[in-house]
Amino acid sequence: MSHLLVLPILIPLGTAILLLLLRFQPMARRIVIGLSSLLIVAVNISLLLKINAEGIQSYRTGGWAAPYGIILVGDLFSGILLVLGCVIAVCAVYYSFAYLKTDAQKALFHALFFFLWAGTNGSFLTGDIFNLFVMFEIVLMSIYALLTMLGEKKQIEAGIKLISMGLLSSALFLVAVGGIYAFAGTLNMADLAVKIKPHAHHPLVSAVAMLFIGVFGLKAALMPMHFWLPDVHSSAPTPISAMLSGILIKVGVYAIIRIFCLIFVDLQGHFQTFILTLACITMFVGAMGAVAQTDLKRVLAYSSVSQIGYIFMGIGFFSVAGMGAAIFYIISHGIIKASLFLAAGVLKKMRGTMEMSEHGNMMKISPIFTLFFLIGVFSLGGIPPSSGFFMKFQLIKAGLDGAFYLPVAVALVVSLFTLFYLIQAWQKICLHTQEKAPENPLNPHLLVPVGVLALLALVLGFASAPVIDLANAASEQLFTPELYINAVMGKQ
Amino acid sequence: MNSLIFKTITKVVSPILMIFSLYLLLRGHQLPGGGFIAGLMTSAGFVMIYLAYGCERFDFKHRSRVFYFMFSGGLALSFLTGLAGLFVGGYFLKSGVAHVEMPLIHENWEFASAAVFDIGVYLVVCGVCVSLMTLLGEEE
Amino acid sequence: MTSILIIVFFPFAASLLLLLLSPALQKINFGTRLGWAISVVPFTCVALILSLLPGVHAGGASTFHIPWVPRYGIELSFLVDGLSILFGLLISGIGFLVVVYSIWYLSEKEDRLKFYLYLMMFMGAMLGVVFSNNLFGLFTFWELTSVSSFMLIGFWYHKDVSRYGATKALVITGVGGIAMLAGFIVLYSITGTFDISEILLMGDVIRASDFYVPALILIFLGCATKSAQFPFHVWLPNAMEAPTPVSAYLHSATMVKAGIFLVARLSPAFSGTAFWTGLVAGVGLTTMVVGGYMAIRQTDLKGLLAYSTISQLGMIMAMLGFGTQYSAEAAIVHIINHAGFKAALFMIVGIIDHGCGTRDLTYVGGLKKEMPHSFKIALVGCLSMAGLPIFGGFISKEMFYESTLHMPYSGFPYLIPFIAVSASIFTFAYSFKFLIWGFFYDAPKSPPHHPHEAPALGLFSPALLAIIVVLLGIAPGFFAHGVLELAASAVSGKTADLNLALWHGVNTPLIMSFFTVVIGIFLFMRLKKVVSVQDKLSEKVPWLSPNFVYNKGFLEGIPPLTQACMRWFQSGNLKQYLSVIITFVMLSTFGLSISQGNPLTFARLFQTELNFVHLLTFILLIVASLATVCFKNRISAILALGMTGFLVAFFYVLMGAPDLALTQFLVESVAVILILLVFYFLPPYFKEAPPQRTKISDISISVLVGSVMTYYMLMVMDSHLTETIAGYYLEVSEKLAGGRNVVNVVIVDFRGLDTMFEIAVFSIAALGVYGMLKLKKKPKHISKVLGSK
Amino acid sequence: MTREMLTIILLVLGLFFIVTGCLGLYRMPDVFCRMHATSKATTLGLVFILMASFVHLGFSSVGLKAILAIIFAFLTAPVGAHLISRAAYQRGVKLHDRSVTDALSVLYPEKINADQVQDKD
Amino acid sequence: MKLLLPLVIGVLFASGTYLMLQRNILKLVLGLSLIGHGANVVLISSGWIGTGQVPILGRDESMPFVDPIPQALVLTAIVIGFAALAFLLVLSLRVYRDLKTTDVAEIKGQKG
Amino acid sequence: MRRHIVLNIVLALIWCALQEKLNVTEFVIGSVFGYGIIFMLKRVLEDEKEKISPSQGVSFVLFWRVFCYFFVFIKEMIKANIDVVKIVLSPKLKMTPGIIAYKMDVKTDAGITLLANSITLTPGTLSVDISEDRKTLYIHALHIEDAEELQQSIRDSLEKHTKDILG
Amino acid sequence: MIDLVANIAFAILAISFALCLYRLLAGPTLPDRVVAIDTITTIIIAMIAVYCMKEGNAIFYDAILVLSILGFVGTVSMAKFLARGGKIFDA
Ligand code: NA
Ligand code: NA
Repeated sequence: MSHLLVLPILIPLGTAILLLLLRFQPMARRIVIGLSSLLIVAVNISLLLKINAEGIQSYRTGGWAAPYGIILVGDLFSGILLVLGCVIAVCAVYYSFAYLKTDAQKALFHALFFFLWAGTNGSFLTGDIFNLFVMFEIVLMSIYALLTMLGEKKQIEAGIKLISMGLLSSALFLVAVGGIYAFAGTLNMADLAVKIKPHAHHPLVSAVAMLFIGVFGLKAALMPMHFWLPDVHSSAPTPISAMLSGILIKVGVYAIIRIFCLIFVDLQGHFQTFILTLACITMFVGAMGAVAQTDLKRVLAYSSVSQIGYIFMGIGFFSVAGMGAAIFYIISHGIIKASLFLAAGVLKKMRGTMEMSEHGNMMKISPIFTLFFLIGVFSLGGIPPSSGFFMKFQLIKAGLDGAFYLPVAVALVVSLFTLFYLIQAWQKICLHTQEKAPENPLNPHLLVPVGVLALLALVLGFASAPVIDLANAASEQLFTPELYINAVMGKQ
Repeated sequence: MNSLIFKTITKVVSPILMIFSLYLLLRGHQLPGGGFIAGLMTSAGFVMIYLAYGCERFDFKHRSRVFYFMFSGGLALSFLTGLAGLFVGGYFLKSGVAHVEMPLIHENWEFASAAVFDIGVYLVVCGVCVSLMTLLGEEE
Repeated sequence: MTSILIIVFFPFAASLLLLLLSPALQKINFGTRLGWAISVVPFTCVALILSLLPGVHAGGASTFHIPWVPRYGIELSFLVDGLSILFGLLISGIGFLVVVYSIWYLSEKEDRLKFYLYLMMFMGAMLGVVFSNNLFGLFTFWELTSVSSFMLIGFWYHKDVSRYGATKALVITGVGGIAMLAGFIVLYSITGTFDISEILLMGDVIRASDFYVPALILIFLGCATKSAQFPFHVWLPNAMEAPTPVSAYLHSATMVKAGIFLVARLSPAFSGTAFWTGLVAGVGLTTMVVGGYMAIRQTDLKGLLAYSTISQLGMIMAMLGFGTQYSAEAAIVHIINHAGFKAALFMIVGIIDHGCGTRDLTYVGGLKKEMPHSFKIALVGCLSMAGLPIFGGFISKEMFYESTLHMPYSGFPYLIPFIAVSASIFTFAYSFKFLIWGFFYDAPKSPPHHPHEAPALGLFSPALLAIIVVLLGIAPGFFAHGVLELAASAVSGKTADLNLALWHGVNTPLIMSFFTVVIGIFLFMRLKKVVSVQDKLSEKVPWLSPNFVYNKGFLEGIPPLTQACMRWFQSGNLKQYLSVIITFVMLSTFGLSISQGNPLTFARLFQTELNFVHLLTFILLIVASLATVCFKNRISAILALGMTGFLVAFFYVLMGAPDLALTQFLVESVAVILILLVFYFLPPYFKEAPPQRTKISDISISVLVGSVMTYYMLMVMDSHLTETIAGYYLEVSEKLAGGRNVVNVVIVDFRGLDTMFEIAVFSIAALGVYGMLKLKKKPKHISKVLGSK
Repeated sequence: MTREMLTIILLVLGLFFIVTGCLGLYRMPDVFCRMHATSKATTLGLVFILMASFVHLGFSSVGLKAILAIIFAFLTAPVGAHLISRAAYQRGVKLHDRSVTDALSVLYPEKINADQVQDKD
Repeated sequence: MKLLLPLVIGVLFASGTYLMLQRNILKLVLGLSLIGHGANVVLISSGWIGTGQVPILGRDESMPFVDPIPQALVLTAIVIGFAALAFLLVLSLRVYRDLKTTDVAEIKGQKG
Repeated sequence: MRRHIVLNIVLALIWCALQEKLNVTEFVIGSVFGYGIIFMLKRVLEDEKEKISPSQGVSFVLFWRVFCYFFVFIKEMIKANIDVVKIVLSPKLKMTPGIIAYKMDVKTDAGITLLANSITLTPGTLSVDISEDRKTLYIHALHIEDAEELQQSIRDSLEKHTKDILG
Repeated sequence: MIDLVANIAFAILAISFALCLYRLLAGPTLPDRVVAIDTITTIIIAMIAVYCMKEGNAIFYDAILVLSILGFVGTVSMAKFLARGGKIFDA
């Protein structure tokens, strides 16, 4: 048993606590943040490599065996998300130093950020349904706090919406956990899978599954539970917007995939039409919303809704190819969208607004920004050879293979709109002439993470084969739940 | 001007409340109680003091840093207990029970690491509740 | 085979080099030297492509692979055959001429660096398209052409029209690209490969497949949008906002020919069915007519050439659609003809624009005297375009007529030739309009500045093209045996034997040509009148134009429509959001559950013991929670909530949960105090009188939620499946964890991780509250509570 | 047996006083009078019930906790009544019509009197 | 009286929902608290298999114990719910201060 | 200081009682906790105004006086409850309520508190407020036939004993 | 025996509860409602005590202690809120 599996939770949690204690030592905090960020990246990558080499890993917290203690489980899917999360998080942390103004803000922000990170990693690793609830809560609570800490009017407005829906969803989560515990008498997800298997078509199981879709769908901004997203993503401090769109909405997606590939395997057919319908609506409405916006961050926020629809479409195919496509989509979209949000933050710093009509001239002011932004735009638009192309390609291929023509058609139409609204936004910001000079100069420190993520999106396109293979391997693993169950329940 | 009667009663009740909360904390592993309950109980005691004497008498405003480090320290304590489990017991949060022969009184005392964890919980709950009160009370 | 890599990637490398060196280059004044340096790239490509020619002559096609995503058979692989060589030569050859022309054309103040960067990227992408042997490599380069042409068209991005044109091109070709991608995937599902050379051998399989029609339609959508076929042609005229060298390059030989290329490339696999002919030829002929009809209306010379290009592309498409060996040959011949004269004419327009400051025929006229050299070149170009003898255009037009006469699957044998002739009449008319109006007639208004001829550097490229056009007419055999035959056989799939000649004797095509010229002259004479009729028509029925659909429907229609929809849907009203969410979740929970069957049996439901205390508690709970709702006064509501909480705690007592009861009592009291603290700041409930309608909907949503939860809970209470894991905890918690209070042991030991994070959540709440209350205030104040030193 | 009898007697007494107190809460004319009922009768009732449980469960299991609870009850119930009545008076809750004197009015000449009109807060 | 419990939960959820849908932000807070109570009751009832004794060992082993797991879960849920409630309360304070309203319908934020 | 020691001992005893073990170990632990609590709440435990300590120390006399007070209190309490029962159960709620002012002799915080609480718990009276100068206690009474008589009865029974204990 | 008595006790306590509930709902003033809640707390304490007797189990006695103190704190804060127009943390 190696401790590698628990480190992605321990390090950020310990860092957060340390940052709280180092409240009055800005320099020490800076060092701690730097070191532990790098450490987390190293740990997450080596964990992914280990899982890839040795198969699914499990860890007994407190030394209690499954199903009695809380088991941490790392399979390829969670490993991939851990790595994706840490890439985005490192960029967001770096960005935040230049983005935030006072030391008081930074002290609070970074402590909360590392709590958030710990919760995110925990959500990906936990093998216990109630622990997942707790992890979700830590994620949510950190988001509430990070969203409202700067106290802008829009943030307060978004905050009240998010927290109301968040509390509602937490209650529903508890209701669902209650139902499933009453039914199967256990909380460990692998054990639940075993216990529920013979009774998969009991009405209670379907009800619980649907409640979980409601709860996780709210986190993932699946229509019609997406209402919070545009406001929250557009008003949150930019590093948090990047985290939200890049990785945090994927926590919900992850959870849905996990339960439907482990606990409710036999309900896949029962839920397929439902999920695909929601996915199509999400794709379409998100894109429509994005077309309607005049505020760049809101364009990106609606775009995230739309892209979540794509991911759910991949899930809804319930095939290895579809799930592999969805996983690759998660990776690719995470990086691209984080880059775009961070780019939007650069603009916000320059002019203090996100209204696109107030911006312009970026081609003259900073060609390099224009380029990074454009890479993001074309990647998300699905132009090859960027990774965005492969994410859409795989999805469409999986859909056509499974004979889901209608969703594929919707996806194709929507992807046109995606390209359209992104190009429009890019033009308005980079090409249009703008009389007013920016209030602040462009901060090159802010540009670094934008560029890193944009280039990563490109690299992910050029060297997509290993990542695609990894995503598909993860998908195959997901469709062989016995592996997971054995790793948890078998010899440990 | 707050009621004199209430203030006097607070002087009597709040120390009892505190010692009762410590009792609940330390026996939580065996009987109802534990970190949450005790922490909330202690904060109820502080609330009572706040209600009776306002911010000034106990000087909540200037002690807010104490409560801040109370909850961060509590978090650190729980976390370190977990880490100790990792280094000593082989798993994160692995608990251990030690039986120690106490000097002078020659009794065999049982120390559970989970109790230390619970004390961390206690500190967090208490620190957070009082911080919340202070923050809001100060607004008032 | 490394030369193919150089051919494709040399332009990209040049482009990348420019990008990387741009900070350094920006500082030095490179003048025209950059252009000359860049011209090496296309020149090298031409040379290398020519060096490949003997190999193709000798052994046919050859391929070269670089793996990319082996899982899906996606790779960069290249196919060298006649077709790709022909297009490669066009792209790099005309590319070279355009670069040379641009050295003259681009003034000092233009951003030449960026221009060449985009141009090289575009050239690389085009070469990639034509040499690709993998549908995905092709698609990649295809999309890259869209992107780089977007940059080139929007080169003068500060102009609204430039951005409009660039976006339009990108959106429309983007639509096609997406469709094409889907088409490729459908094709893959038929053939199981993305390898073009393999696909080309599987024509029978493809045509027999159920997915033949969708695959064809989807792929053809891509080709049609790229090659500006009706009704997707609308982007092309607006793309004329690009600098003239770009227009000359993109709209003569390259970008617009990409669609043609792909149709030609895939025709061995797809052609030969009635559907193919109907679709491709139908669209092509329509485009040809529409393009010609529009071209004669134009007064802007570039606009005229743009519509002419559309028309000509339609013609080529039609020829490919006919699907015969002869028509394929004709298409190939016309591709090279059109590239030649159209590039030359575009460059002339650039010279005129330069010389007069405008290119509008309202201002420009009678240039024969001031621009004698340009006039000669224009003469060659226009006559070739009009399809008059001794020029290449004549040969290919004759071949076109010939092929219309022998096309298969034609239900109306005379219809197609008739359409061909009428379209060619337009061609004749606008060619003459260009020539006569531009160089002979005087314009009604005078241009901004006095016309002057371009220097030799500017005239070099068009002149060279004009010479080629003439050579194509008088010595077609040289070209035919050099490369056209190879290309034609790649298209038709059979060995082609081109016997090109100006004079075939008096045959039907010649008679058709005769009528074309006669009616063409007549039309040209009546041009002004015809144009005024056209103007009236388009005024009366504006919606007939695809442009109208794009502008009013797409650009101006969709954003307001979506805005209106989103304002209604995403109204910002929390209440609406919550109602939608909870209603949705509850309804679908019920629906998806009940569709699995009804788990409840009434007999079992009532087999429960009656506990008096429980009954009492439940009734009180119901009353308390209803009281919370009913109170009009907030303090009373708080009191009722507190009572609910205490009753819930008492319920925990009944459930045998002392820890819970204690916690609930404590939490409830502290919560009440917190609420009161906050209430101090807030005003009492306002006098709200919700409209009856909202009240009813609120009540019905609440009742829905309540009933679904009741149903859910009935299920839960009725379906305990197995032993729970609780037994283990009860057994070991004293032995292994040293605690008798199992709940506490579970919390701090078995599920310690939960608790660890739970206290973190608790701390985060405090931090969040601190942030909300303190961070926004004056810095002085911050230092007091938790603040900095 | 005596223990059980004692328990039951104490319990009945306790219940009696609690019911009386609540009845007083129900019947009395104004908040001050109502508080008379609750502060005395209910507290005593609770004390009796606690004593009953003390007797029933024995010193070993309930021990000092029952006594502590009784002390708490005696300490807190009157303070609570005092604070509420004071609050009521300060808010301007009027005394019942039959009231003969109001010595406290000198302390609070300007009463808010809001509570009389409506149950505002 | 097991049958009545689902009804109680239904009422808790229904009244919570109704309050949540009102326009006053305080009612929103109250409604969400009620829903939270409802959820906790569902969770604790999931271990209800009849009568049992308090899960504290070492006293009387004759009767079966009630299930301790739901209790532990509810305990966690209560604490988390309390934290969230505190946060929501302060947030509503901020809403009133910054937006000068307690009417949820006026907290439009951004439309569309 | 002396009071703190007394309080510390009381807390230690309460701790022992809660632990249900009366031995040296528990007592020491209890006093350590007690000391911690007293140290923490030092400022709270201070008196409101200048220190007016109870006049006598811990002695047998005090215990006797406490006993006396307790006896009187219980007696009055039972009377009070019978009184309340009578009123509540009487069909017509016979009473003449009102608020009277009562001049106190007790000076200490503890004394005033004890008196006020006792008054609340005894027949027909309820302490509503104390004047700013801590001399007047405002009492709500159910039966005010004669205010003087009522005041005198309080002075004789409850306040005398209260004064005996807490000055 | 004690079981029966306890059930009767519960019934009687429920009646008392109902009386308090009436006062809570009917008011008419806020202090009335606060008194009602205070009394309800007392009744719940009594109910727990009776429940302890019925079950013969002192495990819930702590709840009695906690509730008696917490109920007091709640009542005080409510009273202060009413008295001072909302300021409850005011000396
Ligand atoms: Na506990
Ligand atoms: Na707790």
